[in-house]
Amino acid sequence: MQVLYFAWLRERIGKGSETVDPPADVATPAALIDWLKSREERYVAAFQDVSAVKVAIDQKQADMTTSLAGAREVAFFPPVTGG
Amino acid sequence: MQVLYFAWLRERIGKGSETVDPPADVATPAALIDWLKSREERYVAAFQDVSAVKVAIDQKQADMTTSLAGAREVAFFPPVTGG
Amino acid sequence: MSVRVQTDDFDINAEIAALTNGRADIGAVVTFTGLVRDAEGSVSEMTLEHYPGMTEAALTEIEAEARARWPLQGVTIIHRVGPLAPADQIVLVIAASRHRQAAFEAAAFLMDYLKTRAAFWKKEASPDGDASWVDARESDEAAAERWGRT
Amino acid sequence: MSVRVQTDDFDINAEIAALTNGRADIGAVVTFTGLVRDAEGSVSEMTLEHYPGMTEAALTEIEAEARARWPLQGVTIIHRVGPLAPADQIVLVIAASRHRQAAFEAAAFLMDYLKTRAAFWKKEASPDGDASWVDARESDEAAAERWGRT
Repeated sequence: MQVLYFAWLRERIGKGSETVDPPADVATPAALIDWLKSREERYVAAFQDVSAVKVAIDQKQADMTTSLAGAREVAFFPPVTGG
Repeated sequence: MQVLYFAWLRERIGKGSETVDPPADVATPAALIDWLKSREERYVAAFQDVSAVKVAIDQKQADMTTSLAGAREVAFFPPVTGG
Repeated sequence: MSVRVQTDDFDINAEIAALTNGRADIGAVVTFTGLVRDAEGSVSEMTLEHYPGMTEAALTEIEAEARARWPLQGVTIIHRVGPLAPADQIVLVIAASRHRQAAFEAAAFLMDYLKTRAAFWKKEASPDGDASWVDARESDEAAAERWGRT
Repeated sequence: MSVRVQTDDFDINAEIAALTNGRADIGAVVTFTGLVRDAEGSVSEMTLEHYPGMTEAALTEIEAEARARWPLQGVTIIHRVGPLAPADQIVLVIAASRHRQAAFEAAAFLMDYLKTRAAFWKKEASPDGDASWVDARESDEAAAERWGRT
């Protein structure tokens, strides 16, 4: 599974993307965040306030509780500020 | 007093402006129209439907009952259609 | 001069640049351009007549009214007169502000007021030689009234 | 292509011409241009980051939504990415329609949706070298919500 990070999430984690292989019980974006935080300190810092983090699954806006079944690309990012 | 006509009023009357010297009892645009109509047939045709005619006195939007006292320029025209 | 009545065409890029050039306090620029429409092939030429002096005064008043209602860094109103062909530009309104809502609202307001308060009249000539004055639209009056009395 | 994400600047005249050229069924063109604002001299550079692929998809979806809501003859959305300086153009939205109300509403709608639905992020660098990500504004969310759920 490809995981992407944008804006200050990318900067705090120190990379824009990575390929991960979480265990089968990581079934939602919320669970994926918990699993990432359990692995390294920088994820704890990046995902400190999850209420400020948005998620997209295969480039579609999703929720933290959306199923990750079949997902190839999961992206985490702050609220958008374009325009 | 200078009287101006625009758009189809100008065309029906056959001129864009004229200098007139109405009697003292012509005190409003409505009275001015009646006086013009009494003089020539083409004004009757032009001012057939006064509800479709707007008036400005000295380049300020006015009403048919506004006083003409001191007026130098009175303009009659249909509803505006610019833009 | 931010209010102009002219026979010449206008250049939108140049007009925007004249408002914004060198200024970093503008975040939003909204332009409205009105074009001569001929959807049915029934218009060969349009002629714009106006009331010289009174139109400029009305546009200046409309601009002042917009500046009183919204925080605007710049306003431009250009209206053409004389003969025009289908697809030609008739009118340009530009509103520049810090934020987009003020710029959008001011531009819409300027057009609504211009449509009902500025002394311009359109005459359309058809390919067969007929010519007729365009009727005022009640919807324009209603659009202007939504901004409240002044 | 009516939806573009690019590092290059855009030319408003050329973009309007691309929509309207040779067409006489368009009566109203509204453009919105967003500029890098630096009212207090605190921004030396702005950088726009985006989510390639997802941004284009979102903009295409926003365009389709606008076309479903209003009778539009043309829509253009251009958003720049990469480093920008104060007063630089960031975003351009154009809506062309027969009448002005549809063009104004569609352009405002496009911007409100773009501000809240398209994956762009702004980072501002100050002259002293500090850099910070711009916070999302609640007023943008409120502006998008006034158009109702989709």
